[in-house]
Amino acid sequence: MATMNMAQALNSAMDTMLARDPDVLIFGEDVGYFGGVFRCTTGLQQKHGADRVFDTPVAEGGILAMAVGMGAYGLRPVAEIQFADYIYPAMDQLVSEAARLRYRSGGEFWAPLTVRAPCGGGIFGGQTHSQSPEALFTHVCGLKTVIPSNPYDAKGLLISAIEDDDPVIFFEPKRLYNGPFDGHHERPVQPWAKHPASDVPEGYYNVPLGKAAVIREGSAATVLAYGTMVHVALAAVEETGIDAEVIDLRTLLPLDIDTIVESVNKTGRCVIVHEATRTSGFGAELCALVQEHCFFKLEAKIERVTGWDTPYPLAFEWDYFPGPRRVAKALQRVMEP
Amino acid sequence: MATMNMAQALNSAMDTMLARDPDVLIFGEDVGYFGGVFRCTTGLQQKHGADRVFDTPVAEGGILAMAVGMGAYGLRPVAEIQFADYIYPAMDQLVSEAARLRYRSGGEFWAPLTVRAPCGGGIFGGQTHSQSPEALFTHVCGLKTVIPSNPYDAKGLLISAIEDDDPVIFFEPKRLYNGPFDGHHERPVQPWAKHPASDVPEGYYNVPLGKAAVIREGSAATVLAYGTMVHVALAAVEETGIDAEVIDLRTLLPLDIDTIVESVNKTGRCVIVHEATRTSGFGAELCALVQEHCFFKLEAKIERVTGWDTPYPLAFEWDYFPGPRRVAKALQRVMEP
Amino acid sequence: MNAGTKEPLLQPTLRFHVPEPKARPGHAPDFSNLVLPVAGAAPRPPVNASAYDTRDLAGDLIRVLNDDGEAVGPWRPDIAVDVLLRGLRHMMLTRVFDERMLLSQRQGKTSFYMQCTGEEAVAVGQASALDSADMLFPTYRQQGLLIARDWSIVDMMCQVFSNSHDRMKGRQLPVMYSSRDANFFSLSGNLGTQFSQAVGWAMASAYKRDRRIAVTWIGDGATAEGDFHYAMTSAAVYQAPVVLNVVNNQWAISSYQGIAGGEEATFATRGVGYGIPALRVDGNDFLAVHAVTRWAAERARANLGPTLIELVTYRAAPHSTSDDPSKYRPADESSCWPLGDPIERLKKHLMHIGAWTEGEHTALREEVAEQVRTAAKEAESYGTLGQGPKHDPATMFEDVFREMPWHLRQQLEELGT
Amino acid sequence: MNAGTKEPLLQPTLRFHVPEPKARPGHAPDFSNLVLPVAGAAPRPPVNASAYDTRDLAGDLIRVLNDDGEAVGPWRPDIAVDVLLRGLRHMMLTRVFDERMLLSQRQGKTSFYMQCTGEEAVAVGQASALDSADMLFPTYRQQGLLIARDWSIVDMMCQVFSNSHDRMKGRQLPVMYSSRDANFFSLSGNLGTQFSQAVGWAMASAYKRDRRIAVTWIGDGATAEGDFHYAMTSAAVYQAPVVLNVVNNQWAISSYQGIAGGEEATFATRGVGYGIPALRVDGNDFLAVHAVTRWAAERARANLGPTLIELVTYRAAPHSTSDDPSKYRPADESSCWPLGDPIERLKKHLMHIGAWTEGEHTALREEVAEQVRTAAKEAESYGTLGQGPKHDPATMFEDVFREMPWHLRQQLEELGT
Ligand SMILES: Cc1ncc(C[n+]2csc(CCOP(=O)(O)OP(=O)(O)O)c2C)c(N)n1
Ligand SMILES: Cc1ncc(C[n+]2csc(CCOP(=O)(O)OP(=O)(O)O)c2C)c(N)n1
Ligand SMILES: [Mg+2]
Ligand SMILES: [Mg+2]
Repeated sequence: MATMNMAQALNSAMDTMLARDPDVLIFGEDVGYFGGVFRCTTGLQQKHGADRVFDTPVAEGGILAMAVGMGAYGLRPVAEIQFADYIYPAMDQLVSEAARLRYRSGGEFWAPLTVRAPCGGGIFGGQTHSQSPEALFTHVCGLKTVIPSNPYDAKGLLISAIEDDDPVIFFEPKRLYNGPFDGHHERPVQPWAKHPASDVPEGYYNVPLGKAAVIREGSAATVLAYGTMVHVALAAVEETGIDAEVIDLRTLLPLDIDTIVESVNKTGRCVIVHEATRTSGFGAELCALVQEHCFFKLEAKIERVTGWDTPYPLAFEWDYFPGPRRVAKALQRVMEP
Repeated sequence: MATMNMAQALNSAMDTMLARDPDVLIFGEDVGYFGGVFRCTTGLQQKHGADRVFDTPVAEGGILAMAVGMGAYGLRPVAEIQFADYIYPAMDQLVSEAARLRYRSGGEFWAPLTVRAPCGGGIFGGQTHSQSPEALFTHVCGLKTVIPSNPYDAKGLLISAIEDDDPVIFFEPKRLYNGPFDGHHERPVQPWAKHPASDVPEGYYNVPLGKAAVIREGSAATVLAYGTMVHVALAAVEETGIDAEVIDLRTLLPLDIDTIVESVNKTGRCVIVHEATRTSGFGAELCALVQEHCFFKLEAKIERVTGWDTPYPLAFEWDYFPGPRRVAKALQRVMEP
Repeated sequence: MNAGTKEPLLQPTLRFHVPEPKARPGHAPDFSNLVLPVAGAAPRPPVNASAYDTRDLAGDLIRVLNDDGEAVGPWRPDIAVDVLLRGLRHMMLTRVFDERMLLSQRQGKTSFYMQCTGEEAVAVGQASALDSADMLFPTYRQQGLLIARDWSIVDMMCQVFSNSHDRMKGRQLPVMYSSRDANFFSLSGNLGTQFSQAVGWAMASAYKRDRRIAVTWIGDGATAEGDFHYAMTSAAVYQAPVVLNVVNNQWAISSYQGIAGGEEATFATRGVGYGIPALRVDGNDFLAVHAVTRWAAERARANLGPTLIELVTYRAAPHSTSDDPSKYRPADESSCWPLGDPIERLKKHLMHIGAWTEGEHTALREEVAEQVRTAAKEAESYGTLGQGPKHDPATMFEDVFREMPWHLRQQLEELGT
Repeated sequence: MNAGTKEPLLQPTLRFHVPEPKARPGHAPDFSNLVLPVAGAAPRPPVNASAYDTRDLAGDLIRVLNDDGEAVGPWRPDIAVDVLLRGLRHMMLTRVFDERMLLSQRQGKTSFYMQCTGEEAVAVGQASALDSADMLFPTYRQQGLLIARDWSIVDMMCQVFSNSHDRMKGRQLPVMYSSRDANFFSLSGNLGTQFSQAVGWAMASAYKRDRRIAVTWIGDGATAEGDFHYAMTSAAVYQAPVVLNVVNNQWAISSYQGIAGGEEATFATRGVGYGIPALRVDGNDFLAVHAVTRWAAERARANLGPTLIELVTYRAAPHSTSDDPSKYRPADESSCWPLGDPIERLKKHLMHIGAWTEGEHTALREEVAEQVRTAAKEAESYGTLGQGPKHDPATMFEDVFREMPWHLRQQLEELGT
């Protein structure tokens, strides 16, 4: 066991997999000698060699095309997209290729790639360093989408993603790299070291894809969240004193529907939280599924607390960010009789 | 007035706008001399000249980049993407550029482009000539998304889209180009000529964006549909004998929420139909909105009838297509007491 | 107006240019833009040539067969007669296969088909210069690769018919083959994507200290896609063992190659721009195609890096069964194509060297026709799109993921009801 | 294993190559790969030259200023002294502006900043050769364009501070300027997109029989994006009146230009591959930069089509305030850059021709420093990101669409509560 922040835990996951499986390669813009703009790949090139961890041209489409080709050969490529906001040039290789290869070839070829990309706001990154585009990928059949909320899960989920034979989009909430941010930007930054999930085994382990975690048990309402919003939700629950159950989805697709349904059937109330823009966000799908599965148990309308349907505005980051105050209000609304 | 099928109505819209506004240019793969693979631009180059209607390199990203640049100059570019399935290489220009230009420049520049793309299945096009990716664009703030269901609306909406100062993604259900297909693929093809919406004015008119149409009034349930599914929904309503209200959304974003809420508040039951894959499809957003706005009026869970979460399989097109039988079942389910 | 300040200047007003082919329907075909050097004239640099060394070749046209069917010049390959005879057979088989599938489409046995008529020397000639273990990342117009690798044409037909024996389980558009056993990568409907993937595969092969190179194809039209650029950049940067082929068949559906930028510089010249050695070859000259491909494959195998090859040919058939080229090009353009028919040209060469006779040719034609007839009969017995056995619709939910998640299992159940 | 049949052959096993810069931290800087021809040596073709005519120039380096500060050779521009003096002032102003904004970032007045130190001759020199009505599609490292167009530096600072006078209403990352009045297109955070858009703008200008050309910039790293390829293809096909500039400042964050393919062929050579005339120029030589830009602009204005220019320079500062280059390149690499400092070189030339003195230079430095100080004071009075007035957060909902739709009005209300 070691104490790791999320960037270190991700580094450790890649280090572990590089050592364990010679078919794992890691590449992306600035990930080689330098170790990545968020330092997640620090030291890996030096340790494992430049043919296993290397820089790529600044061409996200080219990076993922390379990954698909390598995957078809039989390797397990792990590609970094420097910011989730820069994944769009690679959209065709993801949607038309990685996601479809196994299907269209009748199972002959597949693309077991992992795409890591920092997502989310809270670092004054402005509209092109703050996006959370996860919903787009959940609409593309054939892709798995994962978003961890803490160092332990981050390492375990990333190892599962690398070992998975399907393409996995792995979003890393960049505001969580260094600490469990709960949305109280005005308060001093908390380091991961004080959080139990920073206890991370140094070697191999995994956290399975497709399994949510009940982070806080409760009976009054259910909060569905992932990534940074898990911590925001916990803060809101604390502050309202409402005995809500907080579920960290961890994997958006395939979704752990059972855990969700069980909880909402118990509480009868549901708040969905994400940082992404609201319209057609993943919260819409969650809302649809909850009402499909729990219709007769629902005692209040399902609330969505999300980023606004605007780009992420630099100077108004904290007006945009769906912080604990907004989550708390939604919790209070669903509790209204 | 003339009788037009949908391809002719779209052609007429472009012809009208080319004649009316010298700033309208039309381009895309094969749209020039040849007139487009679905013949929607037939004769336009010959009539308006090769500097107004022209072929482009096979590069969807390049096409939309060109359109953004032209839009910034002050033109009204109308770009064709040959199939909606091929829009992904242009994703970055749409999401990061067209959708964001007005916002990021504080209103100094904007991209008043219209992107036409045939969508949907039913022509044995297989997985790369059948997709309905509209939900992706509804998640991107700054884009408008339109899908017509008949010749009259197609022309009027396309004219509105071209005149609109925001970027509009205009999806054309290709199965509707020649006739009002209701999903009964085993029956003889109906031409538009027999349908009242094939009466199309030859000159200028418009159908406003953001306004749905109540295609059939009813009191028992509400069916929300767009594009081809409007006709499928009507067939299902006919066949079940359930007195459902059928709403043709026409514009997905901005959505005509008032028409939807009024109807569901009246009927208390709602079925949402689309051809796109289900998970995180636009039906999810509709479902979320309906439950947010009509929670206490809902008497049954909202049903979604959609394409399956798989690629569109060539030989099993009719097993994939959400036809009248499936819509009828959903209608019957929501009517269960 | 949505534009900046406008200050009139003294320069002429600006114009842009929309390229137009020299002939449209109703005009006489005109290929005067195509410069045809005599066969044998192009020099052959050593395989360790630099991109700079090839810059003239990239604008030129490497030809081996002269008008008499004689193989001449430094690119004349050292090639066994039976390789040529196999090539002839495979080209003829490819053409007859195409004809039969076209007929099947007209008969409703499939919904769609794409021929490669007139371009057979590209796939068949290139395959003849590669190892069977080399991995191919083709477009939909290189069915000749499978045929040249003696892949079962029954299997190919089953794919075209989407029948019960279709290994793609009825999912894919006809002609979108995949054959792992033939080292033929799954075809995509999205243009260009395979070009950049091939570089990744080649890098993987190199990483594993393997000996298999990757070979990929793209159409003149699709070179405009980003993937072309990604492939060129990454192949150059990582010096990947890959052969990159542009099949310039003059047309991209209704757009002639000028719309892809082919009139400003040859497609081969693009390669030089990235520092990739590049050759431009008469794509209807089996011997020249074989020779340049062997040169490029040797380079790749010797860790000398990628090569770009432009194969100049002509799409004699419609783009697909959905297309009618008489709408956009002279009806007789195909018959005026200056580089002729690859099958006729190889036949002439073989007769010139005394290895072939008219009689043998007629017999071979009958033989491949019979082979195709028999295969079609068998394939049809497994069903066609129009009728007969198919896979179970339930298979539609398989292979989306390696294991079926709950939501697909649920949808599979919904389908059942 | 997810791969095809494997047949071991006799060839050597394959390898791929990962380019590495010649020096990393702890090593002595090494620019021996940069071939430096003497100033004045490169020929100057007529403006109607073809791409083919420029193929040697694309690999060469056009230089005008020699080591003595003398302007020599055929590219020596016919340029008035006051244009040079303006250029000097603008470069110095740009540098001081950068220094001040860097300081402001350290003081928490903004969250982020990007300098163009060492590259000032690119933006300022090019602007000096363009008409003010020409439309610019720059990257984030051409702030010198706004300064050379005498755009208000107070306005620029307001953007950097995201304050109440920021015309981008606090929405954009600092340095992502937009100025319609200066014909300076809104900067994007996504690399490369402006390059292809510029071609569309140029086509629009041509369509309207306007006289304004478009000019665009991209970094060496970003040339790998698809948009570079789209721009090159469409500029060549439509012969658009556009000047396409690659700023090769040797680095893309931590990746040196070899990772973008700069070691296999110069970036200018890419242009020749598309049939676009291309020039490679000493980007720290104000006169050479002015001369090639004027050549390219003349071509565009005369409807002779696009030009690609590679400007060879060096990113002397960190990539941005978030970057620490000592982690990936020798700390003293910048001071060893063989093409020197563009400001010093122009100063030397002006002194060489007797148009400038050390005293005047010192006075000018003080003058621009004062100008920046005064501007900063004014800008800060309108607020900074750290404190003071800002736009109303409610403005966040404006300009997503031209008119605010119901769902944004509703969200605006939600924000209010
Ligand atoms: C990304 C994408 N865009 C557009 C298409 C539609 N399309 C199919 S084939 C074709 C023309 C391709 O021409 P070319 O690359 O020259 O190949 P050829 O058909 O001549 O062999 C087009 C535009 C597509 N399949 N994929
Ligand atoms: C599409 C996209 N991918 C990645 C990035 C992250 N990024 C910002 S600047 C940069 C390096 C660009 O280098 P270069 O083009 O050489 O320009 P320079 O910074 O040297 O001026 C990268 C990778 C981005 N902004 N956009
Ligand atoms: Mg072609
Ligand atoms: Mg750079």
